Amino acid sequence: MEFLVGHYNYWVVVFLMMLGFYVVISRTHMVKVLVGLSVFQTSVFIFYISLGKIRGGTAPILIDGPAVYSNPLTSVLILTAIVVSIATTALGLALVVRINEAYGTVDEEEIDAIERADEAAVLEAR
Amino acid sequence: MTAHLPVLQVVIPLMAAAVCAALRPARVAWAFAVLVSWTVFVIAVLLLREVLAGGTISYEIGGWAAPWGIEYRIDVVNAFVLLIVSTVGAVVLPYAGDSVEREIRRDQIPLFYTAFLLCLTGLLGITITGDVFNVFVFLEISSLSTYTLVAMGRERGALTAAFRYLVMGSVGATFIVIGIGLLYSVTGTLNMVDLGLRLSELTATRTVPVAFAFLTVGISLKLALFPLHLWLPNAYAYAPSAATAFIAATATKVAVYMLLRFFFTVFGATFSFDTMQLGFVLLPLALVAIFSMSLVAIFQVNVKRMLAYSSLAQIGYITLGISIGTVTGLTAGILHLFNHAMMKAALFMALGCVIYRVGSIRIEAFHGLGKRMPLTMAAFVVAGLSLVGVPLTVGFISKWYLILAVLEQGWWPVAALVLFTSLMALVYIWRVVEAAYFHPSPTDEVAAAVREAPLSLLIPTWILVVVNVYFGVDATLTVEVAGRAAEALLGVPR
Amino acid sequence: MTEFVDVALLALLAVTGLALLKLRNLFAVVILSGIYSLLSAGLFVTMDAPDVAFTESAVGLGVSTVLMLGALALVGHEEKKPTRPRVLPLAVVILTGAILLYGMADVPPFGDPNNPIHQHVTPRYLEEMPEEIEVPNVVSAVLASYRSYDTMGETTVIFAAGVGVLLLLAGRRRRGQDEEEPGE
Amino acid sequence: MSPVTAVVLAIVVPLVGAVAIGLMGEERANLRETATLVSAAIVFGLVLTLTPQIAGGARPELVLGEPLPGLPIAFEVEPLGLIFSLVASSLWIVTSIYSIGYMRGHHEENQTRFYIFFAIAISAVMGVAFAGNLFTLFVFYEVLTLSTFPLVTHHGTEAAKRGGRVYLGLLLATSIFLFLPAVIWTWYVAGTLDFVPGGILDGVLSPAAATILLGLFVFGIGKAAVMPVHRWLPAAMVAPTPVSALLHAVAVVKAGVFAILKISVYIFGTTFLQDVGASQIFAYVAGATILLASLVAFTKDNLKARLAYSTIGQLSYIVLGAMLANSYGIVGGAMHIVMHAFGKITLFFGAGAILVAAHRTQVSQLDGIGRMMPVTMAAFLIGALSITGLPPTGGTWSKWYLALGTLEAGEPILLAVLMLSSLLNIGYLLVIPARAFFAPADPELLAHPVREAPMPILIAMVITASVSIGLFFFPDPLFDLVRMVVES
Repeated sequence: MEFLVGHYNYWVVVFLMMLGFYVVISRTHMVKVLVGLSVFQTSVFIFYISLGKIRGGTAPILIDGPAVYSNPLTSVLILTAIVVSIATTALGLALVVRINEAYGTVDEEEIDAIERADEAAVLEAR
Repeated sequence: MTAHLPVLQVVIPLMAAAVCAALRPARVAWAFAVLVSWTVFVIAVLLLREVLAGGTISYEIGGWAAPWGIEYRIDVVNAFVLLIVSTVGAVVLPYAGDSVEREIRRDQIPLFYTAFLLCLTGLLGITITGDVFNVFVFLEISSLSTYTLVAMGRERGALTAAFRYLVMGSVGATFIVIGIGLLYSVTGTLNMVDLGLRLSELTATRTVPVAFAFLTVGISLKLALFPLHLWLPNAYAYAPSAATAFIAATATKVAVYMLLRFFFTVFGATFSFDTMQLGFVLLPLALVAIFSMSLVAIFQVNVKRMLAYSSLAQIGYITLGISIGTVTGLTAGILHLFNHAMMKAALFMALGCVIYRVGSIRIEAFHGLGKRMPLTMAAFVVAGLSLVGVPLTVGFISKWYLILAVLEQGWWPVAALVLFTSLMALVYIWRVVEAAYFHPSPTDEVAAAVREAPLSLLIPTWILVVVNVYFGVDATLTVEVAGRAAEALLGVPR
Repeated sequence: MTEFVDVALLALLAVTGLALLKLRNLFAVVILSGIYSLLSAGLFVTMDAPDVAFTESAVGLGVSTVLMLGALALVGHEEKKPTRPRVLPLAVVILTGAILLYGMADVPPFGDPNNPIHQHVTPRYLEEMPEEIEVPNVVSAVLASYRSYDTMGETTVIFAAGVGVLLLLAGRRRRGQDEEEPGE
Repeated sequence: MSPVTAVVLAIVVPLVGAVAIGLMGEERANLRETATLVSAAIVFGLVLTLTPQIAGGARPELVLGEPLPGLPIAFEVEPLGLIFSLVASSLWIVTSIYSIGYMRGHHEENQTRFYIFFAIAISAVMGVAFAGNLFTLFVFYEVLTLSTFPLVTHHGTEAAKRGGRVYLGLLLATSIFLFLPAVIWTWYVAGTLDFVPGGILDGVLSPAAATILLGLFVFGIGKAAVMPVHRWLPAAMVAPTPVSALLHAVAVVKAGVFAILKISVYIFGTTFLQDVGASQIFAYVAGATILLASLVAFTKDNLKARLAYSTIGQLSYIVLGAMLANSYGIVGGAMHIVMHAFGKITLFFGAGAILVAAHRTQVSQLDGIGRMMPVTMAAFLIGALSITGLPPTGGTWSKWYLALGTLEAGEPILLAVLMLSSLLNIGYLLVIPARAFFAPADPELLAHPVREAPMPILIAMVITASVSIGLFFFPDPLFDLVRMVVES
């Protein structure tokens, strides 16, 4: 019981991560894939921050007098990671917009079909 | 000044990237990027010399002592990889000048070079750092700029290739972050050496093997190790010529380096090979990659994609060397990092010359090029022979060590497979040679106008061709460095 | 109390995630992902990471949602029913999740002050920070000092993404105006 | 000049010659051909200066570089290599003279490229001949394969492409797949690849392993054309005739059998081979190749194809000599390198002369042609006699020693093979000049009489035919050199 409770955060975090991961690898709409990626990454952030928490601690902002501070380093790392995540999303969305212009769709299956048709046409022309 | 070389190695291209974005016209941005790449190359040479003479360099960024601050730690292994990356950069950027003007719209060129320099920065940053989270940050710098470079290809396929690469790359990076988090949770540190120390003291925990698995899978995605390779062929095939030459020769090499660093420095050879039985996992994957990718390469009609599949097979060779886990095996793997970088960059640059003049790299586009572009095709042939592993080229040296390492284990069938796949390489290189030398050129006016590529493209290509031959005739330097790197990783005293 | 909020927020996150997986109207999906960010920001607050919570809500809820909605406006917002079989992705995810659960079991228990990460490296930040740097917020202080190099890298990541977006989208605007090909 | 300098120059001069040829180009054809001849003469002169010193016991050594730690590119001249280099360099001169007549008479394209790669191939041959260790030999062996490839595919036609594909594919495949592992294995067990009299493998390999390793060498050295790795040789017949002469008499095939001889003597050591009996099975493989190749030769009406199969059989004589692993066998094999070289090149020159002068390629078209081309056919006769092993030609001696070798090894079956093969040789080779002189001329030939080929071609043929005869009367210098190999 102690074990289950003591790891509650981690169990849920694994579920959340896998949820995001599943969206990434199973969906075909590119925006949805990016949403999945962002869910996946956000869940990893939760994992890190969970690691840093100390029961009964406070945020690592120094105050006078005795206090237990939660881990500042995980926050530092995740601040960086959040920014990286949004940068990836932004670039991904820019690509999606361009892909939509080039193919008229952002569905991976439809794009696959178009590319196969292109390739077949080239081979035909030989 | 020399004391700060480690940080300059990364900060110079980083700052230069920002400057480059503001430079106009395109030629100025290019000249500036070339200058930067040469500076970076010189620094890498100086660092390697220093490491070879004086041993490992530790540099504390901002003066904050490790493991509290971020440490740059350079031993023979990453000094060698730094040299590989910067050499390729220093040769490909001069080449890029004319090639990029043909393939990228003029007003976008300064930003293209910015992305190029950022990619260089990221790769160097991953290689040089001694902090696992810093690896992730620089990994993302290199990845995001690589996605951009790939997306700049002329065909629309470049966009989807870049998107798929972005998704797979981000999944890989996230796996790496999970792995780092797990390691951090049980050790409390991010410094590689500190991690190695603390992990070795740790009693059995299930977290470490899982962290190991996540890091391995995450890096293998970046490495395009079979079966995680699906993003690579299109990314290489659609990227602009100069970008392909650079990325193909460096990105996967740096990923291999990450793998080595985690396996040997962080987890330790004993854990990686005895506890995790890494050899048993990597070996079959490497063998399947070598064989199946060589086979697929034979049937490609797009020569660039053919070489991309060939790269996947070559990654298999490198992983094979690593999976053996002996000094000879690692030497073979590390040696092939350098050798493969040189031959693949040369090959892709030769293809870039063909694109420059002919505009296509389908196999039919090569008809008659043996006569029309003799120097380009000669470069392709020599680098191709190196890929096959013909004596007096670097490819032969790699193969020699790889087979020696395999034979030390008594793995005859593996040696046979390595040799057999060399012949498969001969077949796919041969298809191009046959198209270039035995098919008459098409008779239309467009084909008649095809001339030899300009010297600005030929000279850098031939520099690499000469490197392929030079280090094939006298490999003492590369073998020595690779051997020392292998020993450093395995902790064998010299 | 905190424990209760923690459990509740995590449960809500799981529900949001599932809804987001199921829905095929992508506007709704994007809104849900914003909610997901908001919930996780709440969680960060309960776990003593206000800086992260602030950034997550600004970036995850704000910037990201705006960008996604903008993109959706351009590319259409209805997800097709996929024809691809999902057995392989599901198998991959279950396997990965199982491995991860296995590893999580030995992650030091949640909130225990004796965990290695609270014993090594960070104590120095907390103890010596007042002397070394005079900023009460240890997170900002570490960001700006010990790990300032990561912060510089992070800025560079943004720059790299910016360069990429500019190259991709600036090219789009011009291409509409003239079909000039490069290098002619 | 010190012997070491001569060794280096013998390898470098052809390369310099290649550059000079390239600089002259198609526009200055006379100067270009002069460059070829001058280089050839210099190389032959250099090898000649080495001869008395090697015969006197000197073994000049030299290390050029070290591609792999412990594996230098090194040269050491010993009698076997000297013999090979003498053959190659002297025949380069003759082939060059012949080529001038042939290429011009046949109006070939890309003559400059032809001469360039020819010179590079000769350089590689010198490297093979003087190789001081197995690694060096392997490297130059591969260079030879690659540099002769453009020669084989000289015409660039569909047929040339097909032939070239087989040529390169088979030679590279065998060398990468069998020869290279054999080299690495040797290095792995012996720790060295140096050529040492008496061999380096004694005591480090079990009999079974030695047999497998020897097999890797015998079949891996595809240039020796032991069946079933002989297919490249007929395929290479698409090349211009001087190339066939180079491939079949001088450079490529001889590099193969030379390597096998060298490996038996200096890597395995004849004593070791005899002790473990590793080579017996390959002696039989060689014997089988001799007979099969002769039988196939019978069926070929195309003159060059028939000569090609003849070559396959003759090469296996040398392989057989090496595999007998006794002194008679080695002497016979080494001498046959020389005898076959001069005999076979004469035959190819003859084939080329007929092609240039009469535009005929089939054996059945040659009835009566001897009366119109008497010099050509006389030379052809002498070449055929030497290949068959009949007096007054040099081939007599080498076959004699090979026969002695089979007796010493106690292999009467192989002796019978040699005898039978000689009979077959008469049947498919000697019959050609016989019919050319005595059979009634075919009507078409009478309608369009032909004359002798151009003078350079005739000169070349007369020289090689004379040498074949000379070797019958004066075999001693050669014999003395060869004996040093087995006595060392």
